[in-house]
Amino acid sequence: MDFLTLLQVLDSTIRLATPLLLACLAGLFSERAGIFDIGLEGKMLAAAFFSAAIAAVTGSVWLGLLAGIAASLALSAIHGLASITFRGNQLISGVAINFLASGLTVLVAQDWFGQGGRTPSLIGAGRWPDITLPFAETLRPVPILGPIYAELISGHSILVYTALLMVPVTWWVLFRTRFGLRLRAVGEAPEAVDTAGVSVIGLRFAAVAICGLLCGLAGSYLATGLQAGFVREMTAGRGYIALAALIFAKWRPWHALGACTLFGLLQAVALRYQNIDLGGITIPVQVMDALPYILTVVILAGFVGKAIPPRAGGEPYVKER
Amino acid sequence: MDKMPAWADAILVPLISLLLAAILSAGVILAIGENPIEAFRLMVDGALMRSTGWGYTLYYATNFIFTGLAVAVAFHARLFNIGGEGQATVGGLGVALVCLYLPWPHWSLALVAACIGAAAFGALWALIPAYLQAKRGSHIVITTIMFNFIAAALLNYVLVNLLRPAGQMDPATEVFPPATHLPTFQDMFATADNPLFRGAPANVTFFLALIACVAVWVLIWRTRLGYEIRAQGHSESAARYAGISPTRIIVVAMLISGGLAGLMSVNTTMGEAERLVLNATEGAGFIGIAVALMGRNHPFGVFLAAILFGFLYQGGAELALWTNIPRELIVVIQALVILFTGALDNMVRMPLERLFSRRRAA
Amino acid sequence: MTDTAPAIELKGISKAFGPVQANKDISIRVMPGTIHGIIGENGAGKSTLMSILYGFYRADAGEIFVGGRKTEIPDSQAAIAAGIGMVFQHFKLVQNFTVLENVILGAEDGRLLRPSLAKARAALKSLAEEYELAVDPDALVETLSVGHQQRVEILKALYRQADILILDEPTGVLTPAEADHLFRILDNLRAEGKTIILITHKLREIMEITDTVSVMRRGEMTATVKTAETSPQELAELMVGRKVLLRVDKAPAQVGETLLKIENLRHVDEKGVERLRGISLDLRAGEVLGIAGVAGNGQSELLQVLGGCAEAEGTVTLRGATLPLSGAGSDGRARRAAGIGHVPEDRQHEGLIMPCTAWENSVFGYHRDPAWQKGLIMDQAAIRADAAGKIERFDVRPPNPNLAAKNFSGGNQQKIVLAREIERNPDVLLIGQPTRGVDIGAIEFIHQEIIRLRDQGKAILLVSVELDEIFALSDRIAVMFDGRIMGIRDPDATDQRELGLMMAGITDDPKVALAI
Amino acid sequence: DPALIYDLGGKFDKSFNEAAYNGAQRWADETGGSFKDIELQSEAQREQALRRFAEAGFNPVITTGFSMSTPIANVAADYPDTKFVTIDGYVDPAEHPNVKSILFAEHQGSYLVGMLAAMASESGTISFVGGMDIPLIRKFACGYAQGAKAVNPDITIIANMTGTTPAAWNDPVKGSELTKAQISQGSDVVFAAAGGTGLGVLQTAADEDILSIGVDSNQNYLHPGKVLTSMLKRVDVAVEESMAAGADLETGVFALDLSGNGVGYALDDNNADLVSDEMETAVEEAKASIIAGDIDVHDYTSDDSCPALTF
Ligand SMILES: Nc1ncnc2c1ncn2[C@@H]1O[C@H](COP(=O)(O)OP(=O)(O)OP(=O)(O)O)[C@@H](O)[C@H]1O
Ligand SMILES: Nc1ncnc2c1ncn2[C@@H]1O[C@H](COP(=O)(O)OP(=O)(O)OP(=O)(O)O)[C@@H](O)[C@H]1O
Ligand SMILES: [Mg+2]
Ligand SMILES: [Mg+2]
Repeated sequence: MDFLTLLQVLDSTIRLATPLLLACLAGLFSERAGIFDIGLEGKMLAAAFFSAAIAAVTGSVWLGLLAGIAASLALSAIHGLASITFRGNQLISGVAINFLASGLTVLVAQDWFGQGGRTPSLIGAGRWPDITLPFAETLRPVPILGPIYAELISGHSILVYTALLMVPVTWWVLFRTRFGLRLRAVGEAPEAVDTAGVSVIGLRFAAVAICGLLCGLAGSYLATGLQAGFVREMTAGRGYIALAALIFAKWRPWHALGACTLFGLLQAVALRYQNIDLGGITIPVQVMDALPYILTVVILAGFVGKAIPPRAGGEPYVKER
Repeated sequence: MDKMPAWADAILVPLISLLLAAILSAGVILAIGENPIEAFRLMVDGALMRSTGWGYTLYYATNFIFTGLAVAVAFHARLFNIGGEGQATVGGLGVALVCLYLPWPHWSLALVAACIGAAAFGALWALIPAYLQAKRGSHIVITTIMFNFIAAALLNYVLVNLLRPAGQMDPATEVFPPATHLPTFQDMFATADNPLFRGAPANVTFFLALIACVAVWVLIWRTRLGYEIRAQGHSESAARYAGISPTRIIVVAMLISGGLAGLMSVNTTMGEAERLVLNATEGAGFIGIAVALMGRNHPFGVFLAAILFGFLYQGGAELALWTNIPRELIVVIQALVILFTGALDNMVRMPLERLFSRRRAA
Repeated sequence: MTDTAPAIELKGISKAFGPVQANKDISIRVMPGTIHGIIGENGAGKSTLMSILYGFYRADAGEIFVGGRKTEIPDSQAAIAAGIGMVFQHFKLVQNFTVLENVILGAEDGRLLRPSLAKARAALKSLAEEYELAVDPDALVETLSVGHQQRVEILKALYRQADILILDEPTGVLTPAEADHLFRILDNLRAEGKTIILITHKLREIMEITDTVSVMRRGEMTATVKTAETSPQELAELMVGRKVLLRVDKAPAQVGETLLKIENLRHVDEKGVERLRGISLDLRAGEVLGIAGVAGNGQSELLQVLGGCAEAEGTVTLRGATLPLSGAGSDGRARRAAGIGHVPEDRQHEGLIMPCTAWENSVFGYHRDPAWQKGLIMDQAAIRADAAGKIERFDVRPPNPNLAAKNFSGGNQQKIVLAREIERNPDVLLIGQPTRGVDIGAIEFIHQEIIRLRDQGKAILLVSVELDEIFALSDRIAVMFDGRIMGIRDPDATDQRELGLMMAGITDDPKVALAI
Repeated sequence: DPALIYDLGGKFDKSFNEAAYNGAQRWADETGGSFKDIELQSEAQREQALRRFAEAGFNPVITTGFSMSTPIANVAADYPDTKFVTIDGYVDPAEHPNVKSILFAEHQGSYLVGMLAAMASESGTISFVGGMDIPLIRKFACGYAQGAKAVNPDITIIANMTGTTPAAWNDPVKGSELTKAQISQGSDVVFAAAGGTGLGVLQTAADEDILSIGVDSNQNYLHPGKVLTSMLKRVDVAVEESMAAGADLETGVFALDLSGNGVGYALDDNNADLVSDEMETAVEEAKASIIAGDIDVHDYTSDDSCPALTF
């Protein structure tokens, strides 16, 4: 593999990892606060649709982003209502949200645009432009570092940089602020938070809302950054992969960056190298397709070991039995 | 002890939840400019008022019973098996191999062998995640999700490269020999002047599903193994105290779970398609999660929930057939049913409990 | 009578959990600068009452006055603002946070952690000096002993400047030395004018430190008396509503052959810490061998290893036959088959499956016995009949085998476990903390059962952190410290002071002292 | 009235099923007739929809997608008075006289667009993005490669499939990444035969300023000036004609190829500047040769092999 190919694979990795990273950090906030969320997929999907739909109608990607976040927040509110207020089963609520998003997006899309659950293709200001970082062209001739800067680091949409920035921000919020301390505590021992005079419900709703916000960014990136419009089921299981990455990262922000990058890399490699020929034996495309999943299992079994989730995760906080 | 009578919890709560889901669904139908009452009438008419409708409803229900039971059994051991989809997919491979490569004199023998094949392949597909969970602590939720993707790739490879008859376009096997065709409800119940269940895919596998319900009930609540599975599910430290090996229970429970999921493919592959097609499971593995959770992991609850989802599937198909309502409406209705009966049930239960305790106090 | 307002006054407090009426129309006054004791049977409603005062639960009816002023306490925030602090029976700590983080949680200054942590560090230092409450502020709570965790809870309350401190069964998990230390702290606090409410099951403590004492029974407040004007006997009767024996009647032991021989037992736990460092003990028929020690010195692991819940190295023989300590045949099932019964320390997480019925729990561990099988399925009728018998003999209340284990009170849960293990008639019975959190009435019964078993010639290994209990039941007492046996004493030839020193790792025996 | 059953991809896929819908709509507009249609949502529904329509008296019942052939074979005998049409599917006419099978020579159409791609390419590398890896899609790829090599024997052809599950028809993100990867390997013309995934391919090609080729329907309008051409598969014509024939439909197996304009390539205002006269002449010559039988375009599905391309 020559240097340029490597750069392109890594470039592709960044693009593929971004929605994963945003969703993974979304899940991180929620699960750190003790609310399991397998509805990441649904929230991303809803956000993808509404951001594309509103961007298509208004021609503004920013309005689209707001709409996407609003849609994702609405689903978060349902999840919060079910799992925090009414102490329902968080897994079921997540499953329901995935179904809801999968059905509603197409239903609404069909009702609004009549294009078979698709939005019209976005043009111009309806999409996130790629940002060229300063001096990208000037520096390009510099050997090694030049192309890395110009090709790999520069030239992504603002959401990519936002996602990357969210990693230290998440770390800082969780480990350096009062809110973060309380949020982590409520995922470990809600009764400790409660007896310390802090509202468990308020904290958990805040966490779920942040989760909605980040899923909104992820969806918006999918439909209006990576793509120029929405198609049905366009998240294609990324919510689940993000969940896998979250466990892989053991619920830590920097590890999440690593895990999502790894998954992005595996996908990028699988995309580029199909049917590898190994001295006469061709590896069938199906193997390459399944490779990210196989490797996930291998990595989990071989290197990660037991991942211990936040102790109060998945359990509603009940004072009176 | 309890805050309200058991019957209210078991019947009233789900009924009111369903009603709420129905009301919201009606709102959605109104919002897309259709008539909800007419839609509901069409669904009931198509799914429940004709024998053929029942034939479809029960066909779908059969799938959901198997995948629901699969999730439920694993759940009793506190294992969340999201891999029903993959296990059923691979189970289908077992059915196909049995039906295609062994000569069968009669369908009943073929059925027994196909069940063994399906269950064995499904169990095998669950074995690796189970082993990794037991021995390496790899999170079973992730590994089973990954195995769903891997199963799809595997089936694709096998169908495209190995089992597809030369020249056939469809990535599917050839049609199974006639001796393996299972009797459908039509074969069983239709008479010359009363063509019951005409063309419907419901077949003997439905009765297998009923047997599976009873078997799972006996297993969980009547056998030693079930007792140990429940003990392990409730408290691993208690299980260790009693000399129950966690590894053994995890592996055995997942094998049973995977086997049950695999059995679903007998219905779709041998009973309906009579050949192995690419996406025979069609998300039934995921519906199984909802079915199990709604059915409170009890075989009877799973049975009822499976019938409900079968009705939704078939009613939705009829709806799409005769109206302009997109098929996704059914997905939305399913979502609302899952949400209200499974996750928001306390929203209904809490006021009811207050009502009952006030009545008792009075 | 002075005219100072009571620090706390509760009027007509009632609280129901579903059909369970935990508190019925309770009124109580606590004067400032005093220690007020509350006693009562399990489930009498003591914790509930205090949780209401602390804003954890909301009362169905009633009023709260703090310092003479009527105060609404809808949540813990309000209680803290009113100057109330509480140390719960089950600690409310975040296990994987540091001490410092736990202390500031909810009482941070400002949005950023750094200044809060610095301030708390300084405050903890001065509190530690003032009240002898030293804890490493950077230690993770999960690495602390129970006694230290309790200190963290007290520090939390003091850091929030509580004037009124509620302690719910604080000594249940402490060694005598730790309890003494705690009482010194409480004394200091009282001297400073703080008000303390102390819930305990131990009459000795009530007599030792409180100024007044209230007795609760079945959700009602039955009496409030001045400690100086009452006696343990009177309090016990007020609690249970009948006369109780406060000491165990037992004949001298008829000791027989050695049944269980333990040699050089070693065990390393999951975290790689060596928990047992070469234990050797002989257990003889017809005796109770008590193991005394501060919680966390290997007693739990000793029980776990002998009961087949954990693997170890060394030799253990039962009547001369070697028991495998790892691999096949080293699990709980094999131990039971060999004739070793085991009443685990933690009945809720080990001894019982809480959501399952009493009859199902009555064969737990023995569920593979042929007697309970009918072909491929379990013989429910036989098990139920057997369970009903056990429930009757052990006076489990309510006597309903179909009730889930979680619906029995703690004492009755313990009886279910004891009935199961004792009725099997094992040669050797391992018993851990048989009366932890159990009230006086049930303790009496449980102690009688243990002695009855001993008198039948069985060998009993008793682990308890209650020195009183060890003294009352044991024929020999072994003291454990840091995974070793510090020495074995005759209960009649030793006293609490000597044992307390040994439990702290201090010994005159040069051989042992060298090994440490 | 006639009835139309779309395959799982759905009515508005901007290519295959949508072409069927357009044909039906055109027939309805021209004749004032009406038709019934349904989008399938599950495998078991295939037979159900066929039976329900047949029982309700719809005739003919037209289906799209090869997956319908087996269900039609199962039900056809039960409704001898109903005519069934399977587009892309094959049902033995000897066994089922009331079934019409319509097959397309996709390899021939692909051959022509392959020629155009090779002529338009400046880099000497062109590419193909398929949807799910099934023989039908390989048939497209194989014809495309053969056509390209006919123009430039040294041309490099990169062929990628999006996936192995049905989700591969609807993953534009992956389509986009595949395209980017192909571009970085030098490709400057990409042919997408991938359903909804293809939209991502066309979009990315337009964004990255290379040429793309649409499929099934005329997709030139999606990115005017950026889509070189579209490989047409006249499903619309097949549906329209079947509907027009009504109950008198002629049954049997029909192969629609270049000669009957069953397949072809799209030329309109949107791509007029992209296809030069020489290119058009060359393609038209090849078309004539294929029709005349002088050029034999290899059909992948005939023997599951492709001389021009390895997968
Ligand atoms: N969480 C609960 N849910 C339902 N019922 C309960 C619950 N806790 C206790 N009970 C019931 O309330 C009764 C009273 O419980 P309580 O704890 O007061 O028992 P008790 O009489 O004090 O027994 P003991 O002295 O053995 O602790 C119990 O017998 C039990 O059946
Ligand atoms: N959160 C709860 N939900 C339901 N019932 C409860 C709850 N907490 C306590 N109870 C019930 O209320 C009654 C009083 O319990 P409480 O914990 O106040 O007793 P206690 O006097 O502190 O007993 P112990 O000595 O065992 O600590 C018991 O019957 C108990 O089972
Ligand atoms: Mg109690
Ligand atoms: Mg208490």
